[in-house]
Amino acid sequence: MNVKERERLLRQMIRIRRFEERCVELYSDSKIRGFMHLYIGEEAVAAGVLPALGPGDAVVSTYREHGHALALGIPMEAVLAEMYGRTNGCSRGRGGSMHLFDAGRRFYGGNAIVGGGLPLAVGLALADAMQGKALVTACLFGDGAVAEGEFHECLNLAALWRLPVLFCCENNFYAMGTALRRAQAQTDLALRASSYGMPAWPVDGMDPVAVTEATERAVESIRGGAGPCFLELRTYRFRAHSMYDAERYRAKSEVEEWRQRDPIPRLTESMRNDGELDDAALAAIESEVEEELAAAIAAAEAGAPEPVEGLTRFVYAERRP
Amino acid sequence: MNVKERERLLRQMIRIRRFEERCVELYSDSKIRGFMHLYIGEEAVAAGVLPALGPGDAVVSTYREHGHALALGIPMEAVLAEMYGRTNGCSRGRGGSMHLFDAGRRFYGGNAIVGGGLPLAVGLALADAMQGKALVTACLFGDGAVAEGEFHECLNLAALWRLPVLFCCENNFYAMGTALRRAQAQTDLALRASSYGMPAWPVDGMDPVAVTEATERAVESIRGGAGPCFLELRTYRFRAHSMYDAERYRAKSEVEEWRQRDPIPRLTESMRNDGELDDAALAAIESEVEEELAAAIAAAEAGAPEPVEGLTRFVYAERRP
Amino acid sequence: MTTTYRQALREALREALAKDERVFLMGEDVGAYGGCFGVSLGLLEEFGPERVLDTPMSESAFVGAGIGAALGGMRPIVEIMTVNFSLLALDQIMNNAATLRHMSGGQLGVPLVIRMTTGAGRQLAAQHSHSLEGWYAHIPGLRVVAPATLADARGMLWTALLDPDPVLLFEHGALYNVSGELEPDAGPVDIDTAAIRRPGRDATLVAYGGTVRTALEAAGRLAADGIDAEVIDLRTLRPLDVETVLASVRRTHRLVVVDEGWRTGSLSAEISARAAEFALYDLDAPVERVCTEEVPIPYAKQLEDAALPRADDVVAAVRRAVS
Amino acid sequence: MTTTYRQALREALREALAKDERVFLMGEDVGAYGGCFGVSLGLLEEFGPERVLDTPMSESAFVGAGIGAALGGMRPIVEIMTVNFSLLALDQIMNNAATLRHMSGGQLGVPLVIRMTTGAGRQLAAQHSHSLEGWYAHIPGLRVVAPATLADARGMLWTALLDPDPVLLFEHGALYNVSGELEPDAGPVDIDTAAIRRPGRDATLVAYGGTVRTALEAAGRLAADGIDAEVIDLRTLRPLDVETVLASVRRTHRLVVVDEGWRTGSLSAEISARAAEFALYDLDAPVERVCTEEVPIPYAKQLEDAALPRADDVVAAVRRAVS
Ligand SMILES: Cc1ncc(C[n+]2csc(CCOP(=O)(O)OP(=O)(O)O)c2C)c(N)n1
Ligand SMILES: Cc1ncc(C[n+]2csc(CCOP(=O)(O)OP(=O)(O)O)c2C)c(N)n1
Ligand SMILES: [Mg+2]
Ligand SMILES: [Mg+2]
Repeated sequence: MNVKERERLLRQMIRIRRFEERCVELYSDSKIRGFMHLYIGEEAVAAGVLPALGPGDAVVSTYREHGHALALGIPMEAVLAEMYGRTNGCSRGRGGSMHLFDAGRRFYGGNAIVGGGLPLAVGLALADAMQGKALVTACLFGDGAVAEGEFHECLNLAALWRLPVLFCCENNFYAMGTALRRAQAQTDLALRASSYGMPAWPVDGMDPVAVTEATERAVESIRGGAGPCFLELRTYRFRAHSMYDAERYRAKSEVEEWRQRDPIPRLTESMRNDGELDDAALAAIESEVEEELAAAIAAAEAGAPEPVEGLTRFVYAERRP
Repeated sequence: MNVKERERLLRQMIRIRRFEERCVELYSDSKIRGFMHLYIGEEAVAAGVLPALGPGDAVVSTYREHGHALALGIPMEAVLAEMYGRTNGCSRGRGGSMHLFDAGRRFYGGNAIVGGGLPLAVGLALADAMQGKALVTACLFGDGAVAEGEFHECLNLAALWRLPVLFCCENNFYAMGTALRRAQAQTDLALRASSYGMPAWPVDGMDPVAVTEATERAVESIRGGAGPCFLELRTYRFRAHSMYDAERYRAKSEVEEWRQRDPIPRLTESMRNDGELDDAALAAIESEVEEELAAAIAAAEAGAPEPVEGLTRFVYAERRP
Repeated sequence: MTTTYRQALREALREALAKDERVFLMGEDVGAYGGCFGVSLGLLEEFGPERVLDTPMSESAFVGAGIGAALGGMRPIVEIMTVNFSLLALDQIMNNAATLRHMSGGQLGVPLVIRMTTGAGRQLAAQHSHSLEGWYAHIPGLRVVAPATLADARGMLWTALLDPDPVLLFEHGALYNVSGELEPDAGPVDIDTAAIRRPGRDATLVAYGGTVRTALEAAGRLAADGIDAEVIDLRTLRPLDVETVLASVRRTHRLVVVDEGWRTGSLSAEISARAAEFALYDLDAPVERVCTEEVPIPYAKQLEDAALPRADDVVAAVRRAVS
Repeated sequence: MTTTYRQALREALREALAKDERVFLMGEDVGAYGGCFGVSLGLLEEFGPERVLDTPMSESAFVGAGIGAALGGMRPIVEIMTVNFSLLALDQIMNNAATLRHMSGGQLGVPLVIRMTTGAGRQLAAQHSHSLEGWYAHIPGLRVVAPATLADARGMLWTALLDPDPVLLFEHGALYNVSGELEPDAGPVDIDTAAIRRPGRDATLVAYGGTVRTALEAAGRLAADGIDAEVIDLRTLRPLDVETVLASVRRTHRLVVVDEGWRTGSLSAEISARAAEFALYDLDAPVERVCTEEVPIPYAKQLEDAALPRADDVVAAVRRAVS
């Protein structure tokens, strides 16, 4: 991978990280409310997967989707304004952190029912295929979703009908407080997926380069008409499941071990060693991100609240034939 | 397998076959109503599986369960009276053909939601295990159920918790009009099951001896504490899915081919060839079955209808502490 | 033209598939089998497997896939064999189909039609006899319709397909074989209003789907005794056309609601509640509800009959109301 | 003794686990995590993994397994994190838990308790803010209870566990942190009757679960203006103790129902319908319902607040009723 591409990955990961670090503060200040799930530690997945999709490809995500939304190109201010609950938010303040949407970019949420996004992805892929479009739908979900019946139904259906779905399992080894080994009889999730008759393989989800390459390979295969693929992206969340969580279910040492694999310092070091990055370049990235963030906060703060009179808008279409 | 055992298998299969043949007539006479699903062609499975269970073992079944109920030992008259909707039916006429129950024999239905019985079986096995009883719960279901999310959730849960469940998939290659290959990306169901980390193997479901042996082996393993097992019992239904069905979805020739493997003539011939059965013995079986059937019909006809005044009985327990 | 409810539904499907190439039909056994109740018989042969898709038994996945396909620009018709199995897809219907437009701040829409058979009366016992339309009528974001006549069976589908929002279409299982006359040029009908199926002065009988016939039968019998009952077919269960009901109550001053759902919490409660809110002073008698008894539907015929709302019960209720 | 709703629920769980070895607790994150809302914190440590079972995310399987375990002689307490996810287990609850006794002609029973959090008010948006107790109250074969007070949070569980039939226990998410005084010897309470939380002469306010506080707050404000509202906490949503409600209406002649469900088809409709059937002539004003607006609950605070029933709305409704 060339310098430019690696720099792009690094920039994207830093962007997501700094965004969420700031979100923590904003949450403490009660600017952001409700449930908020941080992606910190998992940035390599978003940075690798989303940009590897092509124009027009669709994305279905979960409630832990800030990183996905940003990496796909939804403006940071639209994401943050959403978390503020403002009209200029990407869901007009009606969705919040768990329900980011962008129809134009084909980002179909932001789904807070675990497993609930998979059928949507199957259907989007079906629609694209029926319309003869050579598009891929990427569906991101966690290891927890693998236990849900919908996972099974959807993998089978996609494989049976050879639909262009890229199943991206973000395996961070925990579903809330439940370790994968306490939730799955067979913890090799790629193996499980391959039993449905689709190519499936594990990927180092702490390495954005590996994620990019795996995604590119999978997307190529899918776009070629070979049917769905499954990537098990092994990663880790460094923070609590959501904002309140005593993390009684895992050892501090385990978290520490994974922190050693933090993709941001890892890529930074590697680029430095290869002479691809110096202090000035890194500082430039950080300051650009800081600027973007400041602008996003300003935009979110300036955003108008949705008027209460419009409460029942968007329940049904405003125009019917 | 010795003569006695083979004769027992033959007798059981004939008993189930003759019972259902008569049910067809009774259905035409409107004595039996609602949905009725015939087991004709699949008798080797019931004859092999049910008697191989031990005393106290539990059974969870489907709506195609006449054979299971009879093979477990629920009196034929109780089964038939149920289909007549009479008070002496095994569910007091409230269940009908699809909902046979016998709490004393631990026959927990009779479930008409495809896949809906699997969680019950997992729970029964859990209860037995928690109470330190070395019992097995056999759960019978069709190939159609394998597509349902509950299948997946339950196989995982049983394997994860190493519960004493015997999963018996009666693969008759059709779910109503949907051929297995049009429903499953991976049609080797035993392989699919083994991906959950449990022993699973295919069995010739047209051969009651093979079914018996497979069940015994599985039950032994489960009772020994090794966790669940999965049997894929490959069989075929000779008749329509339920009483009305034009069978547009399969070729007559396919049905004919499978009829060649009808377990009843097959075992009859084999026993004759081995000198284990002569015309007289066969006639004796047939006439004993005929007698049992006549008595069952008489009992069903004589059964009282449940009084309408008691309509809302059994919605809640009659006594609460 | 003499036709049946089943044929009218099939004609509607055929028209939709022919008229709009974004329309496809998907569900368990809709193709090779011809539909579990024969509604889609012949459509696979006519339109091919790209337009008529048999699915595995995966209610959640294929209903959700219908939602996804609607988001993706198609106009899917998803058949769930019966309302009983729709529970397995309820999360998708509630949390995605009904909710995506609002959650996305109006960016998305789910133009999807979900058809299912509902109701009891054929001795199918507790797990196959539910009437849960009332539950779906509780969910903001959905439209819920229940064709009770041949014309509605023929005409509601196309209107539903034109709707930018998800529409659930409930076909009562006991109606499939009902036959009658249908105009040869019968076409789309509105899905917004209730219909007065029989005008009357003495009492308002509200019904929908399978109970419209029960109400009409009762009205016929009452007429013989000089009691002139008006029969309203709700047609659309969400949003409710309450105005038609209230206007009738203001004329008749008596309200009897017939509903095949279990009494407590059935749609009949909502109808009654609306009257208690908006027409209280017009009521000259307590509202009567004729519903299904609060019991899982039993198999035995005499028990099932006793559990379901019968014309006799409706007659008795109207008599009480006018007495 | 000062305690919280959460602690009272935990104490009840602890007592049940200690008293009856057939009792066990099962659900997502009830063990190692301590319960998603901290209710079961410490119970894994106290009773061990055989009595407190963390399950995979498989709502249908583990709820159904609870039903099976109840059939098998145990007394399971199954926790579904929130009512929102219970849709995934609804088939098991409806078609097995509620139905097996009847379908089997009385041979089987399902002595199971299912606990879940319900309600909105914490900016959790459309998929995490449902109030579907009313749906469950529609199902024959179930009992449905909603503790609104510390004493009920402490006392309903044990009574529910003694019941031979499935009991669903709805905990309102906004109540967990509510603290107050609880008798040190607080114990089991009945789960059959509604309770008058505030006697009054001028109007009957019916509420349950999370809306009881709203109703009491409104009653307090009204009292300042000389309007004396009676507040009834339904406590048990199925079967309904309608007699307590009707008796009150017969005294006050006004009925206002507060319900966090979406208006159409919520439990409030049933309460209103019962009044229209059995107390019509006692009503001196149209029944008022203060419910959630018919909209998927939005995230933004001002929108969520506007969507939910507020004390202001209740005050206004009572004023209309007494004017
Ligand atoms: C169907 C359902 N059940 C339970 C929950 C509550 N819940 C929210 S996130 C979560 C854990 C999900 O874990 P995983 O899929 O691994 O995603 P992660 O949070 O690790 O990214 C749970 C149990 C839910 N949202 N949906
Ligand atoms: C959840 C659910 N969906 C649909 C049905 C309708 N239905 C009844 S039997 C059946 C086919 C089941 O096939 P399989 O599991 O292979 O059993 P078989 O009938 O072949 O014995 C279908 C679709 C149902 N009962 N339950
Ligand atoms: Mg995870
Ligand atoms: Mg089959």
